Amino acid sequence: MVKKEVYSALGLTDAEYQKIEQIMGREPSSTELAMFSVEWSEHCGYPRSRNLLKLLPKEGKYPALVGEDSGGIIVDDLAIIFKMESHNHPSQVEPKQGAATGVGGIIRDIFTAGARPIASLNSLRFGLLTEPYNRYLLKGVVEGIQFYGNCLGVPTVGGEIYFDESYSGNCLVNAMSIGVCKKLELARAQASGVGNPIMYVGSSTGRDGIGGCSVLASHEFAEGEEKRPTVQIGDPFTEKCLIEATMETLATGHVVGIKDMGAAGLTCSSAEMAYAGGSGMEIDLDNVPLREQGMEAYEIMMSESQERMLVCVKKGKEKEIEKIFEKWDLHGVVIGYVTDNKKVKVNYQGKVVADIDTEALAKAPIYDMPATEPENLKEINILDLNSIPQPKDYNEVLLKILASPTIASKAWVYEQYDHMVQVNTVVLPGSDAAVLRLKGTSKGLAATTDCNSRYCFLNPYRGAQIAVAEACRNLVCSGADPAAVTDCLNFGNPEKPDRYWYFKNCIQGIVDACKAFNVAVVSGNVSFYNESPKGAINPTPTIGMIGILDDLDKRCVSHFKNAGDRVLLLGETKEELGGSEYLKVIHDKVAGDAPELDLEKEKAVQKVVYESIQMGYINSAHDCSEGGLAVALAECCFVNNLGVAACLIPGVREDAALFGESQSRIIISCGPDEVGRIEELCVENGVECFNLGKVGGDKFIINNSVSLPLETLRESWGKGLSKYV
Amino acid sequence: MKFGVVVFPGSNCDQDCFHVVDQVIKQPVEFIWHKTTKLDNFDCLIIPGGFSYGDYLRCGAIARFSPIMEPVIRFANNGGLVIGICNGFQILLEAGLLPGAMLRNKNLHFICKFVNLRVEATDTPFSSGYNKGQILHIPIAHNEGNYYIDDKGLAGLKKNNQIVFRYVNNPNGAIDDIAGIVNKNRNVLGMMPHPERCSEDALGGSDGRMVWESIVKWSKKKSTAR
Amino acid sequence: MFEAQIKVTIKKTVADPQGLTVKHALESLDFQGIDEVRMGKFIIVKLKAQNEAEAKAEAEQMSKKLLANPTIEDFTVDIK
Amino acid sequence: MFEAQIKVTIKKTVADPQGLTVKHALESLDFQGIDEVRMGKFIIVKLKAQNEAEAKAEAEQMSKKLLANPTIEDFTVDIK
Ligand SMILES: Nc1ncnc2c1ncn2[C@@H]1O[C@H](COP(=O)(O)OP(=O)(O)O)[C@@H](O)[C@H]1O
Ligand SMILES: [Mg+2]
Repeated sequence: MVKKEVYSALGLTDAEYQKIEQIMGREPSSTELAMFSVEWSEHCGYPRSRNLLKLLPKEGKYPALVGEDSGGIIVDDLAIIFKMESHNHPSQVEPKQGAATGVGGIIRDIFTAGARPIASLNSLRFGLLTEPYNRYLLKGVVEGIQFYGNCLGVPTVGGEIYFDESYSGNCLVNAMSIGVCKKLELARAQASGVGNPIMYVGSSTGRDGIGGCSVLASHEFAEGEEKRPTVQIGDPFTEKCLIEATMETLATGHVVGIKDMGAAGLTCSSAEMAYAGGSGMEIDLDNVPLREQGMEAYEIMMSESQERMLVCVKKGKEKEIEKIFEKWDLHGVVIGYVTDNKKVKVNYQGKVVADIDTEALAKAPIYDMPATEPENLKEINILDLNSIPQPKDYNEVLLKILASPTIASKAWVYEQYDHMVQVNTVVLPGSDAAVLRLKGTSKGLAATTDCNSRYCFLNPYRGAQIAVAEACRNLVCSGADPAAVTDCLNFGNPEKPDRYWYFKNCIQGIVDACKAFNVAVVSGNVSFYNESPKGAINPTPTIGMIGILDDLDKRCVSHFKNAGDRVLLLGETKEELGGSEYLKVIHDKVAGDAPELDLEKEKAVQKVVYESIQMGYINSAHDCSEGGLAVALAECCFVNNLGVAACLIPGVREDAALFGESQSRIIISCGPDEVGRIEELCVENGVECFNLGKVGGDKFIINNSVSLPLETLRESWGKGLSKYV
Repeated sequence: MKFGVVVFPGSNCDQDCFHVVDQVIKQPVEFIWHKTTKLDNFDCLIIPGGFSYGDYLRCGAIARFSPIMEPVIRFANNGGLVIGICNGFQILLEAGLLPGAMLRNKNLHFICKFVNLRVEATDTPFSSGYNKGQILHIPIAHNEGNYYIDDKGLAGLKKNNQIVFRYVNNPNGAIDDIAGIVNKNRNVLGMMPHPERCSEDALGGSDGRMVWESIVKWSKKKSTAR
Repeated sequence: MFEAQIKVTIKKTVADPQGLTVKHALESLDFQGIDEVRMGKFIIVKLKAQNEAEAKAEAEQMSKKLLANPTIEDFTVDIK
Repeated sequence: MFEAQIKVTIKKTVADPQGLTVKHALESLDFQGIDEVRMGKFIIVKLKAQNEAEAKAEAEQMSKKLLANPTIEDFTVDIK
C-alpha cells in the first residue's frame, strides 16, 4: 500500500489517489504515481482553473488558432504564434537561471509550433527595491533574460516592470514570445500513425527540477545517494542549435508532431502527444540520453532538464532526422513508437514501469472552487478625497513620482537586452508598444504587455478589463489594429476562497473586455500559489497582446517630434485618484476603487487615434497610464529633448488633473493645421478633445502648477530605477 | 561580387547580414557552414555576430578552431576581404587575424543601443565611401566589447593608421575608444558595432550601409584594374 | 596583507552546459581521454587581516555573501 | 583518472573590470581592508593519463591552445 505521506507529498489528495487506484485497477507503480501527480497538477492539468478558462473567447476579428501548446492568428498566408508563461517560483529561488529557463521554455513552445521566434517580451513584478533581496532578484532576473535571449538571437523588444510590497517574497517573471511562419508550415503537438517512431531530441536528461517527486526516493529506494532536486540551468547555446535543427527538421515534411518537454518533461510530452493524436505510445527509457548515472525511471519521466523535445516522425525517415540533429551536435534518438491502444507504456531495464490510459492521464479532474469576496475590500474601496490634502509644491511631487521605480525609465533594463537582432524592430523599446516589420510583406506587428495589479486588487473585474483596454490602447498608439491576446494569470492559493474570488472576477473581466474589442484569447498560462508568509500577491492577470499594422509606414511613436506641434488630450479626465501611483507614492495609500472604464468610450477614443494615424494627421500618440497626465506628458518629451507648455484640465481638483489615472485617455501631437481635422473626428465619435498646449523649448510647464527644466525631470526619471542597481 | 556569410553554431546575425547583402545592396551571397573546409571564389567573407558556441569559454575562442577558419585565414592572407562584426570581430582576434583581445564591458552589462562612431580611416575597402571624421549613428550589442591591446600594439595600430572607427562616447571601456580596426594589409576589418542593423531607413537610420557599398565599390575597381 | 584564493565550482548535481561545450571543443582539438570538464570561477582577494585564520574567515564570509551562489555553487578558500 | 585544476587569471598588466566591480560590491557589504580583487576562471578537467606528469603536460597543452588567451590571461595547472 502506497503510504499517504508519499502521495500527499506529491500533491495528490486522498480522493485523487483513490481515483488513480480505480483507473489502474491496482496499486500504481511509483513511476505511474509520479506521472499522475504532475499531469494532474495545476501546472499541467489545470484542475482548478479549466472551468473558468473555458469562458475566454476563442474567436475574434482575426482568424484564431487556439491550439495545443501555443496559439495565434492568421494574417494573410502567415501564422503569428504567441504565448506567455510564468516562471515565478524558480526565479524567486534562483533569479538568473529561473528567468533564463523561463525564456527558454516559452520560446520552445513557439518553435515547436513550427514558427520561428521573432520577438520576446517580459512582464516582471518585484517587491520594493529598498530591500536588498528584491534588488538581487531584479538584477538576477534581468541578467537571466539577457543571458538567454541575447544568445538565442531573439530580440527582447518590450515588457513592463512594477514594484509593490505584495511581491516581496514572491516575484513574478512572465515571459512572452512571438513567432511567425507560413500558415501551411504549422506543426502539430501530436503523435499518430501506428508504428511511427518517437524521437527524443536535444540535451541529455539529468535530475533537474524533479521537485516533489523526490519523496519517491525515500519511499522505495535506498537512502544515501544524493537525489536532491536541483535547479534547472539554462543552456541558450543548445537552444539556439535546437531552433535551427527543428526548423530544418520541420522543413523535411517528415514530422507528424512535435512537442517541447517543458514542465513535467517526458511525462507530459508523451502522454499529451499520444492523447492529442488519439493514439498510444510505447517508449523505452534505456534509450534516453542521460547526464547522470543511476537514474530511476520516475526521475527520467519527471526530469525538467531543459532544451529537450519529443518528435513523432514518419516511419523510415528517422535516419534523415537523426542526421540533422547530428549536424547540430544534438541528441536525436528513437525512444519508442506510436501504438494503437491509447496507452502510454514505459519500459526501463527490462521491466514495464508504467502503463496508463492516456486519456485518464491527460484529463485531470476538474474542481469547482468556492469563491468569496475578501471581507475588508469594501472598506479599502472607500476613499474620501476630502481626506487627502493637496500638496503645495507640484514640482516636487512630479519629480518624486517620476523617480518611482514603477514609473521611472526602464532603459537600464532594456538596454541589456538585444532588441534589434533579426533587423525587424522598427519601434524600439521606450514607446507604448514595440513594432516589428514582417519581412517580405508591407505589414507590421506591434506587441505589448500590460496589467496594473493594484487596480485588480481594488476591483478585479474592472482591473482586468483595464489591462485589456490598456494593451489595446498601447497598440493603437503605435498605429496597430489590436488583434489577439495571450494571458498569464498570476494569483495566490486557489484553495482559499478570497483568492479564488479574485481569479474568477479577473477572468470575467478579461472575457468581457476581449468580447468588446472583438479579440480572441489564443493562449495563456495560470500560475497559482503566488504567496509569501505575508499573504498573496496582488492579483496579476498579465495581458500580452499583438496588433497588426497593415502598412508599416503608418506606425507611430509616443514621443514628440517637432517644436511647434500642438498637443491634444483625447478622452475625459475625471476626478479619480483610487489606486493611483500618486496616492501610493505621495500619500502612502492604496485605497479607493480602480478608475472607471466605459468600454464603448474606450473604443471611440481608440478609433479616433487609429484613424488619425492612418490619415497621417498626428506625429505622436501616448497612452496616459500610471502617474496620470503629468507623467505621460513628461514621457513624451524625453526622447527628442522637446519641452512643452500645457494648461491644466479644468473642472477637477489639481492633483487629480495632474496625476489622476482616468482611463481611455491619449495624448497626441500634431501640426497646427491638423488640429481641426482631429477635432472633427472627435466630434463625430463623441470623444472629448482638449487643447493642452504646444511642443517646444527646454522647459516643462503645466499652467501654474509645474514649471521645471526638462533636464531636471529627466534626471529624476532616468535614475529612479537605475540608482538601486 | 560574391559575399559569403560564415555560420557557426550560435551565430545569430548571419541571417541579418545575408538579408542586407541580398535585399539591400542586392549582391550575390551564400551561407558557409563552419564545417566546410574549402571556399570557392568568394570576394568578401562576413564573420557575423552572435554567440558562437554560446561564448561559453571566451567569446570566439571555440569558433576560432572550426574547420572553416583555416581556409578563412588563407583567404585573408591572400588578400581576400574579411569583415568580422561583433562576435565575428572577437573570432578574428582569437584567430590572430587581428591584434588584441576583448574584455568585459566596463559596466559588466550587455549593452544594446545606438551610439555615435567617428570614421578615422577611409583608406580601407570597408570605409572608403565615408568621409574622414564623419559621425555615424549605429547600434552596438555586446557583452565584451572592451577592446584591449598592449602599449606597443596600440602604437603600431596608430602608426599604421589601422584604427578605422572610434566611439564618440566610449560605452564599454575600450582602449583609446577603439570600435573597429583593420589589419596591416587593410583587407581584414573587425568592428563591434553592427552596420547591418542600420542599413535601411526603416530601422532608424542607414549610416551603416556605406560599409557594404564601399566593399562593392572597392571590389569592382579591383576587378576592372585586373 | 594576505591573498585569499577562492575557487567557486558548480555543484555536482547541477548541469554545467559550459563545461560540456568546452569538453566537446577540446575533443575536436584531438585531446583524448577527457572524462569531464567543469567550469568555475577563480577569485583572488588581497586583503588586510591580523592573521591567516582571520583572513580565511573573512574570505569565507565574502564567498557566502556574494562571490558564490549557494543555490548552485560550492566554494573553497585558500590563503596564500 | 586524474583531475587537472586549471586557474586562468587576467594578466597583472591588464585592467580587470569585473574584479573592480566585485571589489566595490564587497566594500558596500561592509567588508574592509580589501586591496584588490581579480576575477578568473577555474576549470576542472578529468582525464585519463599514464601518470601525473603526462596529465599535467596534457592540461597545459589544453590551456595554451584553448582555455586561456595569452594576450590577456595567464594560467597555472595543478593535478589532484
Ligand atoms: N521588462 C522589460 N523588458 C523590456 N522592456 C521593458 C521592460 N519593462 C519596460 N520596458 C519597456 O519600457 C517602456 C516603458 O514601459 P512602461 O512604463 O510599462 O510603458 P507604458 O506605461 O506606456 O506601457 C516600454 O517600451 C516597455 O516595453
Ligand atoms: Mg503599461
